[in-house]
Amino acid sequence: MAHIVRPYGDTLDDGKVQLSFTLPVPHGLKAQEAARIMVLGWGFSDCEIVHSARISDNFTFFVAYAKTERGVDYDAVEADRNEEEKSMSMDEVNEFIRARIGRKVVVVGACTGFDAHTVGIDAIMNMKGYNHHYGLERYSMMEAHNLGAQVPNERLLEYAVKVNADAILVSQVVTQKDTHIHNLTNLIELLEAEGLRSKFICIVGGPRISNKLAVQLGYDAGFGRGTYADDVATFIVKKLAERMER
Amino acid sequence: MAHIVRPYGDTLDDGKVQLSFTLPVPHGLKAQEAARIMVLGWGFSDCEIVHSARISDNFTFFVAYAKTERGVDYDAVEADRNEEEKSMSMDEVNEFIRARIGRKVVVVGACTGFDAHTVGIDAIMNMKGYNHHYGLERYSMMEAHNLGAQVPNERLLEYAVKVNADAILVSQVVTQKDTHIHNLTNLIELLEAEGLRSKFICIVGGPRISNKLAVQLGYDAGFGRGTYADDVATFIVKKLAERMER
Amino acid sequence: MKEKLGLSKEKIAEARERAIAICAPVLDFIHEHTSVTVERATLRLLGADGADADGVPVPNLVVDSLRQNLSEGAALRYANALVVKGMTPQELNSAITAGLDISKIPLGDKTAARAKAGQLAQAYLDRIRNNRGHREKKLAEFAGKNNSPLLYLIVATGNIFEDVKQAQAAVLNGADVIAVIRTTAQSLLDYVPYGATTEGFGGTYATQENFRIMRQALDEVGEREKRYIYLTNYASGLCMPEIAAMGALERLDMMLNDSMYGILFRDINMYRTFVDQKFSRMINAYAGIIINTGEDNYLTTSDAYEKAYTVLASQFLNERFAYAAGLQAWQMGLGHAFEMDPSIPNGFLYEFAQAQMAREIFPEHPLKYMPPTKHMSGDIFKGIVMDNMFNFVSKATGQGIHLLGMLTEAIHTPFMMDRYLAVDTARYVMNNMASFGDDIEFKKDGIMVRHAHEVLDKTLEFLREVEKTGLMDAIEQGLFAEVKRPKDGGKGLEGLLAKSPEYFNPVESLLEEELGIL
Amino acid sequence: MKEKLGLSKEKIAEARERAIAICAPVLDFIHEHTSVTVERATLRLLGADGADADGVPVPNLVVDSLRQNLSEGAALRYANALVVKGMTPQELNSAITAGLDISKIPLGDKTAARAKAGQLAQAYLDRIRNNRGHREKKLAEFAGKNNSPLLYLIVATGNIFEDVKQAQAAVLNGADVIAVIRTTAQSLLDYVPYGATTEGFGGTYATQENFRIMRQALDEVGEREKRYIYLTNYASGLCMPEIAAMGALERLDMMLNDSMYGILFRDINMYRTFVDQKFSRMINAYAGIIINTGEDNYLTTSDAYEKAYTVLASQFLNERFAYAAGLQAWQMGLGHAFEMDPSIPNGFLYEFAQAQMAREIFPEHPLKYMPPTKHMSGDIFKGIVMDNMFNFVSKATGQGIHLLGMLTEAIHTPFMMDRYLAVDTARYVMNNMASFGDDIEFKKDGIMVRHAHEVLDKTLEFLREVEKTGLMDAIEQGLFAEVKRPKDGGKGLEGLLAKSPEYFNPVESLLEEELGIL
Ligand code: B12
Ligand code: B12
Ligand SMILES: Cc1ncc(COP(=O)(O)O)c(C=O)c1O
Ligand SMILES: Cc1ncc(COP(=O)(O)O)c(C=O)c1O
Repeated sequence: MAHIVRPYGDTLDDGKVQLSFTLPVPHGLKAQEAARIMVLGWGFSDCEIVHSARISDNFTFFVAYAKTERGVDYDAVEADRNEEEKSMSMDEVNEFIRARIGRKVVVVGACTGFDAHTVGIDAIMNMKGYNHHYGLERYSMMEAHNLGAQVPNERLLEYAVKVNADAILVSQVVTQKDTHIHNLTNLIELLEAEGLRSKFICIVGGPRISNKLAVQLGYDAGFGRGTYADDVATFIVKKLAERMER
Repeated sequence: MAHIVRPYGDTLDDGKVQLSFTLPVPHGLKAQEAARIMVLGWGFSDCEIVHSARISDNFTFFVAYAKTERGVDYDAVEADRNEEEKSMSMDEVNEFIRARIGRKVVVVGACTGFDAHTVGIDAIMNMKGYNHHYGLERYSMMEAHNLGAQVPNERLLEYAVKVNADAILVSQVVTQKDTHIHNLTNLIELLEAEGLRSKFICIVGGPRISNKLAVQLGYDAGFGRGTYADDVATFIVKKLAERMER
Repeated sequence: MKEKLGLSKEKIAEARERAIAICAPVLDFIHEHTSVTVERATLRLLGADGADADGVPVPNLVVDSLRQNLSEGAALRYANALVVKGMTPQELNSAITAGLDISKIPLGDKTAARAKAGQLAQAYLDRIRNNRGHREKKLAEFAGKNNSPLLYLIVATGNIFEDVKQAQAAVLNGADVIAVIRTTAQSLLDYVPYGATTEGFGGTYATQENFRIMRQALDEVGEREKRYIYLTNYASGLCMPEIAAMGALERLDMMLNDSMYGILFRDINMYRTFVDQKFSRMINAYAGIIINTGEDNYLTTSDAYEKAYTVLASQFLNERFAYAAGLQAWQMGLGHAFEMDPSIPNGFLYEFAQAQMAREIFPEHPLKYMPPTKHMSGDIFKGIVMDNMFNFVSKATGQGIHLLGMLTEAIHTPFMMDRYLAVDTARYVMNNMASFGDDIEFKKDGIMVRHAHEVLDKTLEFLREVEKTGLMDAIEQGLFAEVKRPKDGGKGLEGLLAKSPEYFNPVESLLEEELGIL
Repeated sequence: MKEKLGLSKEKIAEARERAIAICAPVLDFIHEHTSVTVERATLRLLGADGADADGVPVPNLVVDSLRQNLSEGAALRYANALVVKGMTPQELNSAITAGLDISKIPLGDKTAARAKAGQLAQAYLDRIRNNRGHREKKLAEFAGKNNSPLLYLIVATGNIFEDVKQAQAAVLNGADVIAVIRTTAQSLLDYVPYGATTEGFGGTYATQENFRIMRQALDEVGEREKRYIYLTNYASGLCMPEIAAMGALERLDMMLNDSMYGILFRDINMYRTFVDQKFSRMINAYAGIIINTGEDNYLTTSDAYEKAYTVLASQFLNERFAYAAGLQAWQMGLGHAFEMDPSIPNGFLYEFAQAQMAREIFPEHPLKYMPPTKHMSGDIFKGIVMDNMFNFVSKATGQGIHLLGMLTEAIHTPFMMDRYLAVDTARYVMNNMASFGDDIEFKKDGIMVRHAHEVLDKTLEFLREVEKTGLMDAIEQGLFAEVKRPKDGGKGLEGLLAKSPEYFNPVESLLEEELGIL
């Protein structure tokens, strides 16, 4: 039984959606009509251009409200990650490691390539953590190495081998022109070239990263906005236990 | 030669569009994925749900950015009204009437049905006008009767016949549940039933009114946001001159 | 809140004296008159309820049939019917909807009928007192949990069941007050529709059943959120007292209830409105309901800078009429609004000054502050920024009831997400600059101080003129809101009656006694 | 702007003394050193330009080949080549790109070479002086047309030709300043790319040709709008002096140019950075360019409430280093930022107090105020409201250079419509509350006053500690920005050289003379 959901304005299934965009055309009634046709072209059954403004001689900004008949079968939607499984707390993770792995888990993290945004990886790794969630450095059963920003993939890999890491954590924040995709792909290629891919749990995080994307690029998992150390730690230790027990 | 235009973010044809909407589903990763699928369903080739928030147990709000390949052939777009024709000023309108019509032009206006929004029709008709554009009452060659708000169609018609009006101006602001459509249609039906439709120039205005809609409903013209008395006056006198000279 | 404007206490006192003088003759007139809706409201507080097959409510059926004797009050005849027929109100209501004309029932023992009426009225007033007690208990239980100012959100789907969803979501987001906007033009109906309704335009019918449904929904979600949620509806219009009665019975907490709104903005006859507002306000006073007045409406048609004084003048009059109906200062949500043209240089300073002025002149009154509406456009991004400036001023000047602006004000009645964004951003700002008002002083003779002084001066001048002219003549001459309303014009005059010497109204008497007013 | 905070003049004066003491030993060190990029900048101001087939710029080719004798300065050898070969700089540059190694050219008449170099330098400085004159003329012609504060907008498409479109649109909307953001990590390149570029990440390469293209575009649209448009780029990094030189030649008006940014935020060696910043700032001083310092960066990684004092301390140091390089107060766009966590109660008051404090302590400095970035989220509606609060504070405290926040800060580099909305809403608010700052006073001992006093006290304490420790050791120990930078660590140390007794640099000498510094 399909459970179709549609956008909601103030009545079930009214299909109301707000849009805004710019067209490279001069401001005026013709521009407004073009914008309206544009919106109808996306399959909206109704569209009001409620605002238009001249940005420059040849660019016009629009705000539109429109109505859609289209829906999504909510039952068929697969979440990017299963949320039912709550992440373990720091203490629970430590306990889990003691019970199931029996030694410290080693993780190496870095913000790679030319990316200099350390705040994200620090939020996951640093002692002090983020939003009242301690970082991995504070986990008594983990050994966490944070290499900081602008780390070349080669150096990260070398370091991971040196400390015999269980997991590699990569942060990527800058996504303009898909620079993160190239950089992330390159790391996996390096690992595979050296026959080391299966040795590490590979994880990537960043505000524009989804689990889907990560898996697609050959990582074990991806974490986006609002991630805490607990989430990553839980993933790592469960995965590790699973591998060890196999 | 088609001149295809597409939404513009920061590069020609990058197709970037902002959307926001609510889905009747609980907040979480599954909701985000449903929203993403929803957006892709409209034919966007790419979509990032950049924000989601719990509105209540069963409603989630989303902000998305997406990319479209679709475009509009700008050359084929027909503006709602021809903008090239600049409206005449008050003095020019008076002059035009003197030269081409030779008597005062009589207009009757009202905000009809249950609609009580007089500000719009007042902006067009009152002496003092709106945004430094005088209203029709100030036009020396016009005789303007403003009947105010919540005027039944029957009374408006009766009055227009009584003063031998050239034009009937209707204002409609409330559009919820298409109440304006019913009300506007009803006026035309009344006019037609009495065989009076061709006697008057019929004009409708309001923030959600377009010329297209007005013509579709059987009016001579429709005026939306940002209309001034000049625009309506110009339309009326030209139309009238045209009819008289035929 | 320390005073910042250095307004003259003498001028403020004089304005209040002018208001007393202006209202006095009108109050005399009110005292001698009743109206069809005052009588219907009275009947409702004796138990008249229900509607016939055509949807005509029992109170209307009764009052229509009693049209000849109405100047004596409807209560006696209704009670007489109960006594003579030995029926309960429920039984009598059914009989009436089935066609019984109680004017045909001979008048029996007047004393018995009066006693019966008094008894019934007392029972209903007790129910209202209990509602008030319940509210006070809950407010004490959840003390400190509401926002300050109270965040007030409207729902307006037209369908009470959709309204409930919208309202509950709003409360989860942080709303303190839910107002169910009324359908277009209900104020012009001379009856109150009956039962749950699902079809309104731009709002939902105010019916007693709709009140009940929403009350229950808000209690539920308030319990969950541990916050008392104020329910609001609109009394103003041709049925002002009846809606007040219904609201009191269903424990509404606020009621739109202005002394002149109907006259000026709905073209309702002025005699009728003055009479109706008094009775409705007495009910609200007794019910512990906070009234909201409609001064904001002045600014939707007039310029907010130039006509600022009309708002203040109206606040003084509304205050005076409210005191005369037994309301306490804490029940007077006097209205004003942030409606200055956004393109005015320093418009923000004038708004700030006006809001501060209202606060200082009416220090114990909750003050209902309305958001930008007139100058909102389809530019939702600029709109939310304008709303932000409004939120800022409201918090900084310590307003009591804060009607949240919607970024889509110029487009449609609020979507659920519009409301969410409104609460979310307001809560951010009001927390982020919570103490700002207390942390600053106004420059002596600065722009804000001078503006407030000027508005007060103009108000005083205006009130003097109105006093000289007389309030009703002033309205007739168009001194208020730039509209002229002839005394004998407007809707509903036919429903006005002079009370006869035998006029009997147990509800009125009990209320006068309880409220200590004459 | 009347003072509102009652800050102690003595404490402020002491802070400046501490800054002088802290910077003195560093300035001594600087005096005795040069670097590869200082030499390359010097060469550029003698005419060295162009790049070889691999894209290596002529100044780099020259400096690399002179590596052995570089402590004597590169100018002599470049001039020597011109004299010996009898070539124009253009001819010599072509020869060099074709493979000529000028270190191989025997040293001829030293006096002639020195004279030649002096002459060339003078011609370039004249060109820079002309640029300055042109700017001053245009500013006088269009006086009163810019916004106050100056509205500063970034473009960052990566493609200079797209940047031009974005920039021109921004100007039409109301921008006064256009900053072309640099591509990721250009600051770590030890050369400046050559020519027009169309491929950057998160920004566009800073090249002289790109400067020229944008300058022309802005002059064009400025002429049309009758407003002088300030062009801004980034000097900081391994090529700070060269970019300053290029900017001076192409009439840039502002330059990101911090004394410690490279050390702390890009891990560039500290000796190198200190030497480079001085020379680059001398060029900016002479060119009449306003520098922007980077204190805002402290707050992207540290908490804006707790670490407010690090911003003020850095402002004092930046000011001191700037004076030492010949900059005037009006050229010092000292940085700070609105980066408080939006969920902090009264966070707005702390921001207001800090902005006011900066204004009062640096009254003649234009002050560059940065918008919320760290706490922006994908909620663009809340984002635009946060930006609004920032715009409010900036106007109310009289900041000089206002970097407009983008509602999409957390999502992507600005779209054209994001920029439009930013300007549009800022102009609304800044007009609507234009005089607010002047119209209020701060409560004595209120939250804002106390906060500013506290920040000043902590700053003083901190500066005392840094003085005791020594600036370089303090950096090494992580006292700034919570990062530790070893003296001999970081990038670019290999490009640092002690000047030999024969050191010759006509540009430096002329600048020192013109600026009246040693
Ligand atoms: C602070 C900041 C900076 C600081 C960085 C300081 C530092 N040491 O990190 C400075 C000023 C240096 C900077 C510079 C630049 N920045 Co910046 N910056 C930001 C800003 C304001 C905040 C980022 C941040 O700290 N977020 C807070 C952290 C906690 O969130 P997070 O990174 O998302 O991390 C969380 C999750 O994503 C996840 N996560 C992240 N990493 C990882 C890793 C793992 C393994 C896991 C499990 C999870 C995880 O967990 C974290 C906690 O929940 C953003 C805008 C914004 N508001 O987001 C722009 C932003 C990221 N920057 C941007 C740009 C373009 C730049 C520059 C390239 C600009 C330029 N041309 O100079 C430079 C270059 C830097 C470089 N070489 O990379 C753009 C990126 C656009 C894009 N999508 O490509 C943004 C979005 C701003 C914008 N709108 O233009 N920036
Ligand atoms: C002021 C106002 C009121 C005032 C009206 C006072 C008055 N005397 O007019 C009051 C407070 C009474 C009011 C009441 C209501 N309002 Co009202 N109101 C507004 C408000 C804030 C401004 C409207 C306005 O004055 N605009 C200024 C004028 C100049 O613009 P305009 O009308 O568009 O007119 C221009 C053009 O459209 C055109 N034009 C208009 N008419 C004509 C006619 C002709 C012939 C021509 C040529 C041109 C023309 O020219 C004009 C000048 O350029 C809008 C929100 C907004 N910001 O737009 C809501 C709004 C219109 N109201 C709304 C609603 C729902 C109501 C109520 C129904 C609410 C309720 N349930 O009680 C009531 C009922 C009123 C009724 N019975 O109709 C909704 C309508 C939603 C919809 N699309 O259906 C709006 C959009 C608010 C909202 N978001 O909910 N309102
Ligand atoms: C005091 C008051 N009463 C009633 C209303 C609305 O009532 P109606 O539109 O049903 O007349 C308003 C509208 O804003 C008001 O201010
Ligand atoms: C002073 C200063 N210089 C330079 C930059 C940026 O330079 P880059 O990212 O190229 O190192 C910044 C960034 O904000 C800055 O504040």
